[in-house]
Amino acid sequence: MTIKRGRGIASVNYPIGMNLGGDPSQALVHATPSGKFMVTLSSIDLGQGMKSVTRQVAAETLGVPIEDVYVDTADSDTGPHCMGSFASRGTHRVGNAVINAAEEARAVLLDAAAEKLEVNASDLETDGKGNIQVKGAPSRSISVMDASGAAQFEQGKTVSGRGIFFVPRNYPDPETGAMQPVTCYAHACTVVEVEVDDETGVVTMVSMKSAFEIGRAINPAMVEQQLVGGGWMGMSHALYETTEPYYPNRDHAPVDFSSYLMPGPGDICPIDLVVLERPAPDGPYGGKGPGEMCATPPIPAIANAIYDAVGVRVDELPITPEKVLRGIKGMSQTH
Amino acid sequence: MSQVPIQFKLNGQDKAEFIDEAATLLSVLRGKVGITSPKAGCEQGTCGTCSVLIDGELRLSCITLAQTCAGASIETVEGMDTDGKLHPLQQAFLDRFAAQCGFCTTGMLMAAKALLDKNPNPTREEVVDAISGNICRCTGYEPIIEAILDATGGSAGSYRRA
Amino acid sequence: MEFRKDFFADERAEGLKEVGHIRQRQDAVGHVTGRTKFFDDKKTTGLLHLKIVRSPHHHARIRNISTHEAERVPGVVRILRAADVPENIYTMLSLINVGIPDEPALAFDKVRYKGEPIVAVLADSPRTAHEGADKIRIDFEELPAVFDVEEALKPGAPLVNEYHGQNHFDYDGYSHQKVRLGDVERGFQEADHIVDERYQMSPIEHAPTETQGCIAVPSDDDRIDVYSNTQALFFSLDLSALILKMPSNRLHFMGGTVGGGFGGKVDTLVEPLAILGAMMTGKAVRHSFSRRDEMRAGPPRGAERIYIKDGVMNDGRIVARQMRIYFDAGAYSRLSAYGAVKAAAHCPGPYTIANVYVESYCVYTNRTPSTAMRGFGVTGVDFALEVQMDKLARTVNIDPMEFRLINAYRDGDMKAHHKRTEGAALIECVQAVSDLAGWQIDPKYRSYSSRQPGAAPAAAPSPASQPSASAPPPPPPPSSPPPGTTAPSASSRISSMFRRGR
Amino acid sequence: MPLAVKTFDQLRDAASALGTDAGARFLGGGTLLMRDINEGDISITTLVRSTDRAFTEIRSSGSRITLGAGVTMSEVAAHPELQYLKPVARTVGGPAIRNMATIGGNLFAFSPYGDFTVAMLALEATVAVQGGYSSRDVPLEEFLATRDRDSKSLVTGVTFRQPDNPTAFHYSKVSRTHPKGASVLSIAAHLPASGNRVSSPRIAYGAMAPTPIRAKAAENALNGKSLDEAGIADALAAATQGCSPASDSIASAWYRNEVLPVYLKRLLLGAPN
Repeated sequence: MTIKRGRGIASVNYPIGMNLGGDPSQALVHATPSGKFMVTLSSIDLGQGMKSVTRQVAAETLGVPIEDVYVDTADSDTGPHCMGSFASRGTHRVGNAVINAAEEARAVLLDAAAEKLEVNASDLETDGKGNIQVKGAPSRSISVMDASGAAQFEQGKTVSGRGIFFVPRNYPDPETGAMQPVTCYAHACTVVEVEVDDETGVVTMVSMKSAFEIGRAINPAMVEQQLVGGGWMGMSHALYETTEPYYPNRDHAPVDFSSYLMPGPGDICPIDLVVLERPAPDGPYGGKGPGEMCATPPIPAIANAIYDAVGVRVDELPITPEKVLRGIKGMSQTH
Repeated sequence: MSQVPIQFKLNGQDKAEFIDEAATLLSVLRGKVGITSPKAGCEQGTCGTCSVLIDGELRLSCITLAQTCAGASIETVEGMDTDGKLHPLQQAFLDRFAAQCGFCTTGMLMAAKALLDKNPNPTREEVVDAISGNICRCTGYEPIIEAILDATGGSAGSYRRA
Repeated sequence: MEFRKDFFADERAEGLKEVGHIRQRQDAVGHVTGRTKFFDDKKTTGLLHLKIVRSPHHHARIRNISTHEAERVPGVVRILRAADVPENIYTMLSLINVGIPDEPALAFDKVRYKGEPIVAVLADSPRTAHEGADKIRIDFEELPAVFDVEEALKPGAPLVNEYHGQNHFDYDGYSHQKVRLGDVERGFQEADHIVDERYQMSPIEHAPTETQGCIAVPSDDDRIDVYSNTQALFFSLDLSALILKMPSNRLHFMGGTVGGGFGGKVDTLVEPLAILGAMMTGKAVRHSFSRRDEMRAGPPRGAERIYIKDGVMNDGRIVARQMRIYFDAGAYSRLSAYGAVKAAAHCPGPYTIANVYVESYCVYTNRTPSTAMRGFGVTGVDFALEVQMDKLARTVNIDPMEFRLINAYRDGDMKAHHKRTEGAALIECVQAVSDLAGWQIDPKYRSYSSRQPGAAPAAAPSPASQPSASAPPPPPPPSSPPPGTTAPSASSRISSMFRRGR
Repeated sequence: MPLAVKTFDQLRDAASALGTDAGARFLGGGTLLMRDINEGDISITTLVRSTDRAFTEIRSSGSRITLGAGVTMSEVAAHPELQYLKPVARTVGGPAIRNMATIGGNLFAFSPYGDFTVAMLALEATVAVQGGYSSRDVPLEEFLATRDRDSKSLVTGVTFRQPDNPTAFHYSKVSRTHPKGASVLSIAAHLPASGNRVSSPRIAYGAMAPTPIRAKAAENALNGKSLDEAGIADALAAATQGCSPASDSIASAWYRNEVLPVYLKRLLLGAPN
């Protein structure tokens, strides 16, 4: 038996938002009389952190601490339209809609504060801690709570805002394919190391090292959640997963988590990550969205690492021990 | 379906219910008692989202006949925090960002608690084994493993990402 | 995880107070205490359970459906058939005007895949629903089936979907979406080597730990409340209203807290029948995929077959790339017609190649209809492309990492879909990984930048292509102020960043 | 019709109830049966269970030991006399499944499951079967050959002679996923030594046939040989004789046949340790 080691690389980009655009998302923001903010959406949190990313973006734009903002989402009676959580569009589309709405609400808030402080609203700034102050003279300030209360109980203003973000739909030229798929791309490069057992074809992950350019990491911990989980899913896709083990034949299909194979906690490898930020001009604070992209580069990188280890090309996913072993034995890949 | 009486302890409190004689523990907890932390992820015994502790042992409530739990002490995540203070495992899951969609989280916590209640200082390998019946599709497992090791106060055998 | 702040530092505003900082998730405490409410955690009384009777055949004509025996099973409340669905034939992307109605909510004249829904049984318990389903009698006449995308496109192949009249989606009169840049044949003639390969991606399962499901409840304002784990709230609401031919404001959808999706919960497969059942019975109806349903009848990520033929020079430049992509949609379009265009738009990857020729097909077969999944339209293409890149690098004996840097796209480069590259950062990602993994590259590649013109030639324009691409303009200068100037305040800086270029 | 539950103090009464009710199934750990019910198997109309203590007891007498059919994998793994079986019990599911899955249920698990039964086969266990009010002991091999035809009998326990030297027992399970996973294949071997030769070895496979099987050709080829490259060569050559593995989502028949000798070799050469 020989355990052979190999390394492989892949580099990719990823389009942000629905292909060809035409996928709006909206947001509403309003303040309570005591200066706390609600963001109302119909976007979906399926674990990627929609509620939390939009909360953070709203707090930044409003200029208040994150504790003063909550996101209420996905009640069709109250939340304005969102196209949905897919196509790496959440951070980009919904984040922008939230910025729009929060800017509008902030403008009312600053107007109210300006009236109380008897200055121009353009001379005011928020300190991010719940206060509005005169630029260069922080002692002249009013709390967000007092400004919001004044707006609603003294000035008769609604401290609220509406936002929408929309990339207009475009259509590909049927002859040339000329089109505008998206407005920005994220980027990634992954290097993996594997070990291959040359008697059984079994592939063991040794390491995964990746760089991701994602515009702006709105919340680094949540970015890391995506990148680590996506790395695992990429490895799973490369080596394990199929609903049709004998494709295109439909027999022997898995029906549960024992027969549908995904790597367990004993199959994982260290994942090292580097994040680069080249802000997207139209991204919320430059943000793009790493959630889908990160599951992709491990797949070809693993395939390339296996070739590097044992000289076998498996061009059909998943790369099972059987396919590797057939390659080692110089046999064809078909069943 | 005929009804049978059953008494058991749920998170330290006595419970008495009339249940369908063939009901699963999962359906009794969710439908009868209003305990929703155990989830019906597969109802096949292959995903671990319905995990609970019965007399301190990790079990899958979706394939447990409820009436076999007569007289037993059942623990769910609802009973983990005390007086508003999170259990160290819950806190570690927060600190390590070990939950994404949250659907597997409660089962993972039960599996982890079953381990730590008996083995307060597990190795990484023991942690990996303890959660091996619980599927997570979001995290890649590493944050969960690290959270459980953190809750022990040690980090034996752990590798850390840069 | 570490940040490489040295890259693109002059394009970024720093000093943000919330963005860029680690903050606990709003939903995290709910997740670790079990308080998070998923759709199935909604307390309901008098709940009915919906069980689908599915096709046991890959392709068959339905001769007769008998529900009489099932209706007499104690506990069975109502049986739904195709005739009960007001607008039974629909297509998932009708809301964005992609495709034609091609799929029944409940099959009636024929079935086109194993697992296709035919009848829905509503009963007072899961067991009685199963008992009712067991008593449904359906006579089938089996038809020849086709499972392979290329077989399906051959003359004489069994016709999968009569609504299309052919086994492929129609793109403006073509069997596929085209992308054309330059002259790929001329590129092949110039090339030192040709590498022509075939790649196959398997269908896979989204496998969220929470299966697709919903509960529809008649509400106190004479509407239907729908607790759903859809990934797209209004998409599912509007599609349900369309299928049920009802005003959309009679539906009240609530969701947003979903136990994983990965694309599979975009397809609105449970809500319409649950709502219909709730309207017809006046009772709450739960319609949730079993795990077996999720694995077999629920849509997978589709299989893709991809052919790539490349022309490469000894110095490592790729001069021509021809790709043929087959998306296996299964029996119905769902989102695949869109996905095939997205795949075409993604070609030829993040590289600058002067001559590109792409054909991307959406093909119907007698398989479970496929749908979007994490990386839809991209993952399969990138698998094929990046393995191909490795083969090319080895063909010309250049280090695979350096090979990517040679061909990486840069700002201003013409893409195959006739738009200039903006915001490229592939080179920097490769450089960062070189550092991280200790993978040595020649020092000259260290000076490469996405913001400087590269050695790769501009695309030779084909007569039809525009705009003219004979000489790419220099990339725009960095639009941020040079280091050392006073940065504007965070909020104003962000506004300008947001509005730039609009 | 609704699902009923009948509970009996005595195993023989439970067995009798099974024999008279076509829709009755015996509920042990529930890992197979409760799943079938959840998935809509309406042919099951009665769950029969027993609170008989004999069902969950481990009794040893001299070198022989009897495991009640209701003994769980976790109980085997924790039992001081059964530490050589701990590695086997620990490969059955995750911790929750091991707390529920029973010895008896494992005898009925369909391929590629049933790894504990592979170990029992290598130890030449007998199965106590209660049919109505009569009970009999059946060699495990015979039981496996007929189990699918006899759904009305109740397995009450398994009995086997414990190895004189527990280190002579070896087990290897190959799975695609770790630490939990269904078998590509599993191998259990009892390799008693006589001097530096193997004497009357017993080898059993899981997932290499519709039920766990004994590898008799390999056993014969190994008998009297030493556990080194030369000594095991004939056994490896005969390793797949009698195998008829299935192709499933875990592995193909081709792959199982191809790697069985590889893993058998690794097990046998690791054996002296």
